[in-house]
Amino acid sequence: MESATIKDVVHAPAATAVDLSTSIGSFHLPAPTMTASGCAAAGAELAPYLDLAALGAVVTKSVLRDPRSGRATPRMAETPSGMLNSIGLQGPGIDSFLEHDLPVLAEAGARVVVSIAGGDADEFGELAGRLAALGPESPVGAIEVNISCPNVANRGLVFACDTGASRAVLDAVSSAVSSAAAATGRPALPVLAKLSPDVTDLVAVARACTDGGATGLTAINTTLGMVIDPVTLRPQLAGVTGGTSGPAIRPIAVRCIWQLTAAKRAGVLPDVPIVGAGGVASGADALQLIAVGACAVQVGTATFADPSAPARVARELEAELARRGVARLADVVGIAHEPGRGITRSTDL
Amino acid sequence: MESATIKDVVHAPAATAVDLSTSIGSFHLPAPTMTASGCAAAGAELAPYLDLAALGAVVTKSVLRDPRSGRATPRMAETPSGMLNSIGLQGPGIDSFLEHDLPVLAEAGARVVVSIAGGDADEFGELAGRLAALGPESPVGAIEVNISCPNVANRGLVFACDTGASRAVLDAVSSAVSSAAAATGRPALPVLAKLSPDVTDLVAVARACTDGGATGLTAINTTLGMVIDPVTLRPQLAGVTGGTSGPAIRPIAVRCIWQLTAAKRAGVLPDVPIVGAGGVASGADALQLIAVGACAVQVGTATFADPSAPARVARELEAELARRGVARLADVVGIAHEPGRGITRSTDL
Amino acid sequence: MSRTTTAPAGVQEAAEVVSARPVGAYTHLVLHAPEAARRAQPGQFVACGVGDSGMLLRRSLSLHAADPVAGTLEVVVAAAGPGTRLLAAKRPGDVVPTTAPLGRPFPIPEAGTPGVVIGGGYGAAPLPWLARVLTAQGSRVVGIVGAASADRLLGTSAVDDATALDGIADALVVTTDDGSLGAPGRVTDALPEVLLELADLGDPWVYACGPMPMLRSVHTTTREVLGQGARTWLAVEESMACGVGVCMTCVLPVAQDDDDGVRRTRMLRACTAGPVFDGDALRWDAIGAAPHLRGGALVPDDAVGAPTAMGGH
Amino acid sequence: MSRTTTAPAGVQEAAEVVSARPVGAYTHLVLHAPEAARRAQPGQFVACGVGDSGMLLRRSLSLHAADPVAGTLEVVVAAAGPGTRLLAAKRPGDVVPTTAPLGRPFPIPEAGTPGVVIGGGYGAAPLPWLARVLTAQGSRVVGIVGAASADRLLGTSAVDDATALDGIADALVVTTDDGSLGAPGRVTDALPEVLLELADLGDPWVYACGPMPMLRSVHTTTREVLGQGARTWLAVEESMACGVGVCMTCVLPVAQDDDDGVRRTRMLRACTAGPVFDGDALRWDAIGAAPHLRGGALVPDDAVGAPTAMGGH
Ligand SMILES: Cc1cc2nc3c(=O)[nH]c(=O)nc-3n(C[C@H](O)[C@H](O)[C@H](O)COP(=O)(O)OP(=O)(O)OC[C@H]3O[C@@H](n4cnc5c(N)ncnc54)[C@H](O)[C@@H]3O)c2cc1C
Ligand SMILES: Cc1cc2nc3c(=O)[nH]c(=O)nc-3n(C[C@H](O)[C@H](O)[C@H](O)COP(=O)(O)OP(=O)(O)OC[C@H]3O[C@@H](n4cnc5c(N)ncnc54)[C@H](O)[C@@H]3O)c2cc1C
Ligand SMILES: Cc1cc2nc3c(=O)[nH]c(=O)nc-3n(C[C@H](O)[C@H](O)[C@H](O)COP(=O)(O)O)c2cc1C
Ligand SMILES: Cc1cc2nc3c(=O)[nH]c(=O)nc-3n(C[C@H](O)[C@H](O)[C@H](O)COP(=O)(O)O)c2cc1C
Ligand code: FES
Ligand code: FES
Repeated sequence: MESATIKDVVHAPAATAVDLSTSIGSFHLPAPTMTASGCAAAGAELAPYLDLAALGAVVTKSVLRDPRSGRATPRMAETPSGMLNSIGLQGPGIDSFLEHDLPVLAEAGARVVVSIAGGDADEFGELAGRLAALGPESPVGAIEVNISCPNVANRGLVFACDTGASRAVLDAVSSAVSSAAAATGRPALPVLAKLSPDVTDLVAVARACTDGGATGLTAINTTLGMVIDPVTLRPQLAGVTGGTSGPAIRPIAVRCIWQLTAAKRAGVLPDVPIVGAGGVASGADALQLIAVGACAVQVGTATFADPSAPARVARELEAELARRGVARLADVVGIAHEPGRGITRSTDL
Repeated sequence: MESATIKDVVHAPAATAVDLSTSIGSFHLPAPTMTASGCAAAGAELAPYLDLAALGAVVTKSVLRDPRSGRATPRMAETPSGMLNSIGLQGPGIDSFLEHDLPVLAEAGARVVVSIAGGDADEFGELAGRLAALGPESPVGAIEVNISCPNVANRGLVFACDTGASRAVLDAVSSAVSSAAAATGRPALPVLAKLSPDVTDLVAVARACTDGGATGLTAINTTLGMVIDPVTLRPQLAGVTGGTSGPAIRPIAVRCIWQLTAAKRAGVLPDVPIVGAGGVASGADALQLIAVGACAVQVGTATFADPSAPARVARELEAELARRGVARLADVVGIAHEPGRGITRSTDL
Repeated sequence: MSRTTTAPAGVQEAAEVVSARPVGAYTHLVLHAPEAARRAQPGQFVACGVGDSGMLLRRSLSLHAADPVAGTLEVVVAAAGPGTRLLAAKRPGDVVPTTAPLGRPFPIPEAGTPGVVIGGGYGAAPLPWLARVLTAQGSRVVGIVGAASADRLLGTSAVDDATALDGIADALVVTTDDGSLGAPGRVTDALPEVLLELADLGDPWVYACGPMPMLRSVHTTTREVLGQGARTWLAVEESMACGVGVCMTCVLPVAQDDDDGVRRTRMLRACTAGPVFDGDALRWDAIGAAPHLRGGALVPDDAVGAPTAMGGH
Repeated sequence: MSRTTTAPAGVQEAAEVVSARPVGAYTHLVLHAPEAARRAQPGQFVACGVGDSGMLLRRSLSLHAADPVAGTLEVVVAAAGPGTRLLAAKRPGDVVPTTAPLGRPFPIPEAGTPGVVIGGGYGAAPLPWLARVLTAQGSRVVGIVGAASADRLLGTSAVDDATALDGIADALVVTTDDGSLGAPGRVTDALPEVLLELADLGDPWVYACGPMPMLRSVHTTTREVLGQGARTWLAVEESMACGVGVCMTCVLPVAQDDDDGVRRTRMLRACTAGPVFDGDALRWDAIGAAPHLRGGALVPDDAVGAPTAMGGH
């Protein structure tokens, strides 16, 4: 019944454009939405549907050292309000990526986060070194480290499930990035560690990553799931299990970002930026992830149904904030943690 | 294009009723579907909508030693293809349960699995002892140990997230059950440990439970999630986080049961029965959980939309099996693990 | 309290939409659910599935009317969120899965007891049926319906004849916050005068449906004006996952005298112990006490099994 | 191969359903999507949202026709699973979110090259449009449509005039597995005779749409009958999450000559490199090779970046 009232949040006349800019360390973004790794291929495929240069950033499919065929098919299964995928990191390898894909993104004026993956810490380090060595004219603004991929040395257990392995990968990446920075005199590329929700203690893994030199966190990657084919009664995916994504996992993403932000506020984690991902399909969804602490948001699975989604979500987010009289995105990052600062309405006489 | 062919599975003429009976140790069930703990209150509430005696079992809301008010409200939030709940184990305590609720279930002819919860191992042990001491005329056929509840001694961390804590709880329960069996000369009540999916290594927790004396496993409890209220931008649930349930988490449940069964087949876990739970709303859903290794299935959230769901799912499951010419439920338990034994259709000329 | 603690159980029916028409800002639906129509009483509700969507849970709607002969239930839906939006868009021929009638109906006083029926917004939906039952047994009934603005009103012929209290209640007062129809102000502004008038005929029973702040205000006003000389029966709208008593999401703190004569507060299920509660039994100190929880209720410290300062839950 | 590797991009439109009518076991839908209608060519497809449901992903449907003047796309939907069931139930006035036209169209040979167009079940949907393009440039075109039984046939006037090849193709053969309409047997039973007849006019181009086993059989039969003296263009139906080339779910193993002249196999996206592939390029040894994966394809050991025996992925 009562209308919304806002306390303590900087007000703007409703018509004023909202300041949606954000940053991840030295990487400044005019808008807070990105594509999600593996949900936009190399990025160029989306150009017919949105302005790549207007996105916060394009996050590439995870790049490996060598070309990779990926897995057999079927690679996907639809699930209630979500899907499973089991692609197996198909890609052309770093050489081809740098030669063919990155120039197209540069040409389009996109800011780029390159996601990297590897079978051991050395491969991660090598890839990071290649990216960090790119010239200042390169569109690469940050590296995202996909630690949710199998560790060859440890029975294929994913790095992200083990604090030691996660730390080793981040150590390798951050030292490669630092050496390149030292060599060139340019600031070091920000390094985002992308976390898996499939762990008992997310904060411990995040801490291992920041201890290893991650300057930011991306949360979350997919959660492990499985579907049985109704005809064969065998796993529907050729890869047996797959990653669950889409709105079905949004409550898990919101919870994970909440936990990480709470740990930062408690001093248990350093105060690094968090990029949110998981089930975002609208501006209202993005606002949930931002309210619990994300300073930018990736749009993954929603892109499959609506290839313009990463751009649309930013527009809708702007409208959500304008409607609430919020002048700057930064004012609502983490607001869910602040009793009394939130946007409240009285519920009783 | 080609019609389904079945290999290696015992055939039955389509019209013959399928043998749906199953057992959990000494506990024999005429039908493989149960209610899920917390989704059927004490059970009697469903009597107007289904025949309690025809269900495999009624699983009670987790019972504690003392009466408990539960949490403030809101206690639920709807999520895409799922929901969050944060009830806080509201209940009248074991005395009232034994005095008022259990006799009603006995009267209705129901088989009962009593779910128990506690703040420390002693409370679990005491509750198990009370139940194990009931006479042979009691409808209680098994105990389900809800280890996904907060451990008072360990900052409220749930037992299920820690192998040591899980084992301690199961030790207390199984020794109480064994003492009662020794005292009465009756067989010991089967003890199901109910697992949380929110762990890095599910098999390790399961193993801790069987080491502690669990004679069966229930998988899965809810997965921790969170929703932000669009108006207040604060957590929508009074309890801040809540458990995610419903079809959204079914891929996670299928994966967890697959992992447990694979571990049994690999000899890493003892060969104990697994009761499946998570997102089952139809017979086809139940069949997925059974194919990966569940010998019985609990129907939780689906009951909220359709209070007859636990009975309906059994009927639909029977039809699914009859359609495939399967004579006995037992023939398809775990079939997804058996290359060549599954029901296949040729996909190519 | 002398009332039984469990509600009569509902029945599940796949109800065909017989008609759907706009009524002010709302949609009036007629559903074919013959068994429920036979059993229903005023104050009960129906849990409706919203159809093929990612929304699993049923939506609870007060019964506006039930016709045992035609086998129909009537409801008035406000398109509040995504689920009620789908329900409000149903067309004749669509099928809505229903469980009904649910909850405990309005208690009916001794013949002749005067009554006030008060509705806020679509909360007026069950009032004409209730008023008819009361007047049929010789009670004088005054209606008060209010809303923020004229388009959110229900229960007056100024909006729609078929759902109006006019001609059923002996008198009807209409209020709007913005004065766009009827008297400017809230339903509780009109209540004292009505209470004083009716008190001459006996201790009135006051029935109210609407948002919790309005129910609180109805209770407070009634007590202020008539002291203990009246009863209030308030139909609450708690967020419900199941509607049939199995999920424990819809609770609110209610004080009741136990068999041992001691008054104790418990978190009771609004779907089975309610939705109609005695206004004196609701723990107003805990309901809506935390603004960030919106309509939520806290657990009073003295409630049975309340969390203790030392650990607890 | 000389064809470009990326498909022309589609456009997103909220398409109103102009008409919906049953055609045999299928539903023929006309969608108002003017920009897509302007751009579309035969062999391309449209990705359709199924509406408010727990199903996020679009469903891919071959374009049966596109009318740039009316601004409409036409499709024929088989209600195979839950999503296509919702699409097949759309009524005029409903809005379907679309992205179209997607994929690479059927390549068109030199004028006069004879053609065979073959459809299995609803796979016949794009053939009349293709046949019209071919005959318009002077090619002789023979159609073959088949299905398990008469009710699953499409493309013959025995089922429906508006979607038929009769009068467009120069000749039409109809087969059903059960003999309920046309010649008993499979489309490939009729193929050798057609190929031999057309070979007199030049090396025929064979176009086929339908389930993978049929496509394989069309390719094998063509090679058996005419050796290398024919080309096959096969429109595959891989399970697609996005349809626009961003998800990598729709891949299948395809061998192509690289710039260095070496033939290499890669897992190519059916949505952007296809859905129409040269039958000689598909790695039939790996497609459908694992029965428990149903239509799935394995990664050939010699594919670029294939998993190695030692670890790998
Ligand atoms: C006993 C009772 C009678 C009611 N009578 C009517 C009526 O006659 N007409 C009418 O328009 N509305 C009525 N309501 C309110 C109606 O149930 C809610 O507006 C509706 O459930 C909200 O669903 P939504 O999809 O619009 O919103 P959402 O916010 O998407 O709902 C999400 C979930 O929360 C639950 N929920 C949210 N708000 C409420 C609420 N106020 N009450 C119960 N559940 C809620 C929903 O059932 C759903 O499970 C009644 C509610 C109750 C409890
Ligand atoms: C290029 C192309 C053209 C097609 N043309 C037609 C047509 O003209 N008429 C027609 O009726 N059908 C056509 N199909 C098949 C149609 O897309 C599938 O039957 C449909 O997607 C299955 O959806 P469902 O909801 O019925 O089944 P579900 O099994 O519920 O589908 C689940 C998911 O898998 C995907 N999927 C499942 N099977 C297929 C499949 N065969 N192809 C692509 N995605 C699949 C769905 O898109 C969805 O994302 C075409 C497919 C492709 C790839
Ligand atoms: C088809 C698909 C492929 C993906 N590939 C990658 C990948 O290569 N690297 C990675 O870090 N995450 C990958 N992801 C995870 C997404 O980037 C994202 O973290 C996850 O899907 C949750 O977001 P969403 O719900 O918006 O999709 C992939 C997801 C999907 C659906
Ligand atoms: C409202 C609600 C209350 C629950 N309470 C309990 C409980 O008391 N004890 C328990 O072990 N599990 C509890 N659960 C978990 C369920 O028993 C079940 O494991 C879970 O919901 C997954 O199954 P579903 O998707 O079929 O609901 C509860 C679930 C819900 C939705
Ligand atoms: S709504 Fe489930 S107990 Fe009341
Ligand atoms: S369907 Fe997504 S890449 Fe082809």
